Amino acid sequence: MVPITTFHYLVVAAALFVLGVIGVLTRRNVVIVLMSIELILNAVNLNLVAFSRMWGNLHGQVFSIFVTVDAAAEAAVGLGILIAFFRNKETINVDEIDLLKW
Amino acid sequence: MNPALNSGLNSAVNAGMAPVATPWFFYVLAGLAVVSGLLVITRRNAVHSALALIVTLLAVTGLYLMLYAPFVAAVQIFVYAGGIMLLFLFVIMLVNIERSSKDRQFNRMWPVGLAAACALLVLFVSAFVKGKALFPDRMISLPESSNTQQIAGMLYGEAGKMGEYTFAFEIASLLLLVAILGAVIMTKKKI
Amino acid sequence: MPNFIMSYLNSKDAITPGAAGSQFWALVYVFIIFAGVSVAVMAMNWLERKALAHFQIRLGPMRVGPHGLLQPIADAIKLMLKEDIIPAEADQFVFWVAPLIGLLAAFTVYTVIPFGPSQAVSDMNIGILFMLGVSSLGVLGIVVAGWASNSHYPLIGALRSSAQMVSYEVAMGLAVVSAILMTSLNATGTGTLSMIGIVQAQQQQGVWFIFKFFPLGLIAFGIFAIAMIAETNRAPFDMAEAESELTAGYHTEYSGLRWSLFMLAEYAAMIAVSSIAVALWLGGWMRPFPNLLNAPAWDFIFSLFPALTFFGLAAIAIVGVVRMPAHSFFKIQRIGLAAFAAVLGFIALLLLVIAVAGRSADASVAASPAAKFSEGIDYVYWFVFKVAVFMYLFIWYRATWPRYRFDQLMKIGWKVMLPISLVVLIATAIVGVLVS
Amino acid sequence: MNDSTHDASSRALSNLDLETPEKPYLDSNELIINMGPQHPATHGVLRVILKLDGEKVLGTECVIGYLHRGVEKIAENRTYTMFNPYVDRMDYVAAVSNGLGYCEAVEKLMNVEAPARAKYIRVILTELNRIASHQLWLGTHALDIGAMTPLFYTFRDREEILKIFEKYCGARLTTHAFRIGGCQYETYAGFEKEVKNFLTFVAPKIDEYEELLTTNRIWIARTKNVGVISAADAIALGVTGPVLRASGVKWDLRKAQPYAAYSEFDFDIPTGTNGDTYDRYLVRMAEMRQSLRIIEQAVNRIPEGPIMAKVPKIIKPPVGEIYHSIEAPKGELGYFIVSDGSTQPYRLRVRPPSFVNLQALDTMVRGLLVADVVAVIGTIDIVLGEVDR
Repeated sequence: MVPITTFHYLVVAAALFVLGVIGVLTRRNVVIVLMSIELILNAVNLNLVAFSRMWGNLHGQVFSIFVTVDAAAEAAVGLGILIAFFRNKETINVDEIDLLKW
Repeated sequence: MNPALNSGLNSAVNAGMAPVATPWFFYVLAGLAVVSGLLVITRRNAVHSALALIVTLLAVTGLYLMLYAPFVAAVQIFVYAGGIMLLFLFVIMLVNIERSSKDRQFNRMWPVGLAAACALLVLFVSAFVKGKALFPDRMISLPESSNTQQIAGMLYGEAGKMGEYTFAFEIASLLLLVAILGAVIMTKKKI
Repeated sequence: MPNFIMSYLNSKDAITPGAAGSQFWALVYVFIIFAGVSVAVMAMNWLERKALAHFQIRLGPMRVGPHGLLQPIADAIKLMLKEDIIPAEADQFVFWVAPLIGLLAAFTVYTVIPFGPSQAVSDMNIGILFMLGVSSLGVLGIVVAGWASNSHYPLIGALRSSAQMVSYEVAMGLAVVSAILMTSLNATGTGTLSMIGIVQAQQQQGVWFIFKFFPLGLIAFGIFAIAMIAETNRAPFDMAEAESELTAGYHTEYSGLRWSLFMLAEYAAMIAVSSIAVALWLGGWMRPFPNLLNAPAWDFIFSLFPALTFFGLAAIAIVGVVRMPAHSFFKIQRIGLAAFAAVLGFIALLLLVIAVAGRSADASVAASPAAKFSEGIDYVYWFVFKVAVFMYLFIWYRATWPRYRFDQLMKIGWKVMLPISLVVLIATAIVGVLVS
Repeated sequence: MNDSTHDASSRALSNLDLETPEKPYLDSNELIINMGPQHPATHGVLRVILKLDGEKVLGTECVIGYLHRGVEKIAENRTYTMFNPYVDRMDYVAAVSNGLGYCEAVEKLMNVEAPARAKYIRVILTELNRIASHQLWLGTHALDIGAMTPLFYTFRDREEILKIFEKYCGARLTTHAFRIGGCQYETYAGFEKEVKNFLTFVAPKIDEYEELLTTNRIWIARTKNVGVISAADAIALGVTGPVLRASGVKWDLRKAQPYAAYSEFDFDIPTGTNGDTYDRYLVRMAEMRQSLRIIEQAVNRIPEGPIMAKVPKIIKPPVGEIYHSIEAPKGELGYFIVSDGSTQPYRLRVRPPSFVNLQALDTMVRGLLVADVVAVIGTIDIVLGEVDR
């Protein structure tokens, strides 16, 4: 069996990244769009950790922690906006969210 | 690296950890991650998507453990699976998904989006094919048992010195604070 | 004997199978723990019903087996045979998977619980983070169950419990951090997140962390002890399944086996969080005064405790046999209880023999398998004993206190527990710096 | 969530007054949930439709009638004597009080007065029944708030009262203890002694309940300032009994319009100040102690003599109407009887305290949380048999 190298991890990360991008670009449901963004961030994290392993230092892992922080902040604000929007327009479809001001 | 920490246990760790990280684990976890990632973006029901995303996150956590990054794995479980996903589920319950799951699921420009994503995929593939030689096939064994201490050293500083990322870390805490305030202001009915 | 069995047994250092890379023994430990926890949950079920009944001047289960000893088994069989109802409007798949999430989360935690220095499946470098993280996954099961039932009461229960768990996790985490800070008060100045390492740090510093920096350790422990009740949805914080308000909360629509899985998960989670408290503050597997009374004689005396406990239980069972009414109706029950007493007595004798064989003053015995085994039994005994005290407290709380209201619960979590735990954390850090 | 299942209740909701001080910001956050008729905390088959914003109660609508048996209509088809046992089935936890009210109303209509000894026996049994009723209330109310244990303590002690009832008249719950004109049965041998024993037995037990609850932080947090009703509101809604007295109104029919032998006894009327759930709890606890005082005096002074007045075999009250009310454990229990001179009442109307007090539920719970609704239903102390009749 082929030993697992950094390349394998990069392929998995690329697949997750593309799936996330597809989700962001095609889905209407905001919640799922936000989840797709989490998918993208996870792919990035996986890359960072794999590179950290490859170079034998921990900068990649530290960076992935920062990305996680960012993901948490993004999820909190994104879902907050979503709830505020849902209250006003009763919809969670992105293509109906087309007014800058309510 | 702290020599005191390597006493006794460490040799056993390095000797014994290797057989656990077999290729089979990798393929199972990677397959799980990709399949459930696919489910995330295709399910009608947002709760199903969220559950699939949790599976993806846990699979990626397994990959982290295989990469000898236990602290990142713990953060992943703690923050992502326990915190952020709970938030998602909470919000899904608050908003009425009954209607939106009966709606059209993909927007009108989905062919364009799909094409763009495919272009991205092609880009990735070509980069990987062309640049495979650039990635050294090495996997440097990181000391797992002191992983947390080293990360802490980089984030908080060690032995009186500021760490490399201390300032960035403080900024990150500010970001979180702003995010908390933003979320509260956004969702509160009356402030 | 195959090598993969013996290599771990013959290893010189006391390490966990996970750390030794011995999959076989890791699997054995997993099975032992799984069986042990399942039995413990059954015993806890019986004990809770009995103790609660005696608090409330009732007798509790008395019919199935002597003093209702077989009641949990009867209940389990009944629940398994019951019709499995999934409401028509429920989300079938999610409804099906929800109890499993809770159960998996509750049982995964046990991989890092340190029953002894080598009596754990694995000594994870991030043990305590792993435990807190995985046990926080359990709430997903509750939330998803409440949503999938497609009914109002379960939904409210799910929302309540998710908000409650998220709030109390913060205070709980901060209390845990202050205990972890205490582990770093050694020569090297580095702490540890490993569960075994935390207990060993208490051993090295010669004090349980509950008494460290009095009263800081005590306050942190108190916060954890309160937060863990909220985390496991037990009275007086049983908002999520408040019977009189939400009929049964998140598991209103569940029945039969699925419902029993929820119960199993709840009790397993109770044991798990109690284990965290024991490992972090109460010295884990250590017997009382391991540093003060460290003469071999004391070692021997303390190693008799497991046997004495079982003798005590057997004596109680014998009292039960004697006091049973002399009617022919009770004949079978009496025989059963006598047999139970005999089994307990036999276990006690076995433990006594092991203790005597393993702890003799003879130096040649010290490295023998008997000594190792005897030590292991001691470690597990003291750990389980401490956890059992917590289990009893859980029952006691339930019998004594009314239920908090949801907003009061949140107020306590955010406005009382969080500031106190922050202050304790900072104070612990300051005192720790001053001391070292 | 799927709201289509609640279309059935929309009719009931149409008269639900939703003009709340704070207009809800988001309609989709409003939840309409159905509490009961099968719910552990509604004390029977009460159905409360709650309109919630999150967990906050915006309005309630009580739906009653699940236990309706047409007691008042039955009365029109039974003779006065035959109807007597039926009243026990209204407030079945305080059956003796129901019987007392009915018998006294008919006696008043007939211008008959029960003999002194009968009156004393009536007082003793009624007050015992008041304690039993309050004990049952305390146990279930505490259970609603989450304290399991008091329920069993109160049931243990209530058992002693039921034993006395059983010995006296053969029944424990629906006693049918009194007859029109007095009492059917003479007290059994040792009655006084047993009642006195009970008094010494139960006084420390009441302290025991208080020990568990009165100073309990959680109990106070759950009951203080919950379900507040002002004296004016209470009077306007016709609320009576401990609920009214907890709001600070000193109104007790035993003092205000003494019936039976109550004018001869010395006792206080405990009142509250805030009109919240905690005050109602304290008032009822104090009432139990006052009942003990009354029973003690009655047992010590119980006169000798006949227990039945001269009442014709066939009761035919003169044409006329009468309203007579007594202080039942839950409040004013009134009987309005119209007689056309025949052996059956022309019309009989019961004023049940639970039914009237239940009206105050909506006033009490607006703006509180779901958990408080449970506490308030408990504190009003309703018995659905009486609400629905």
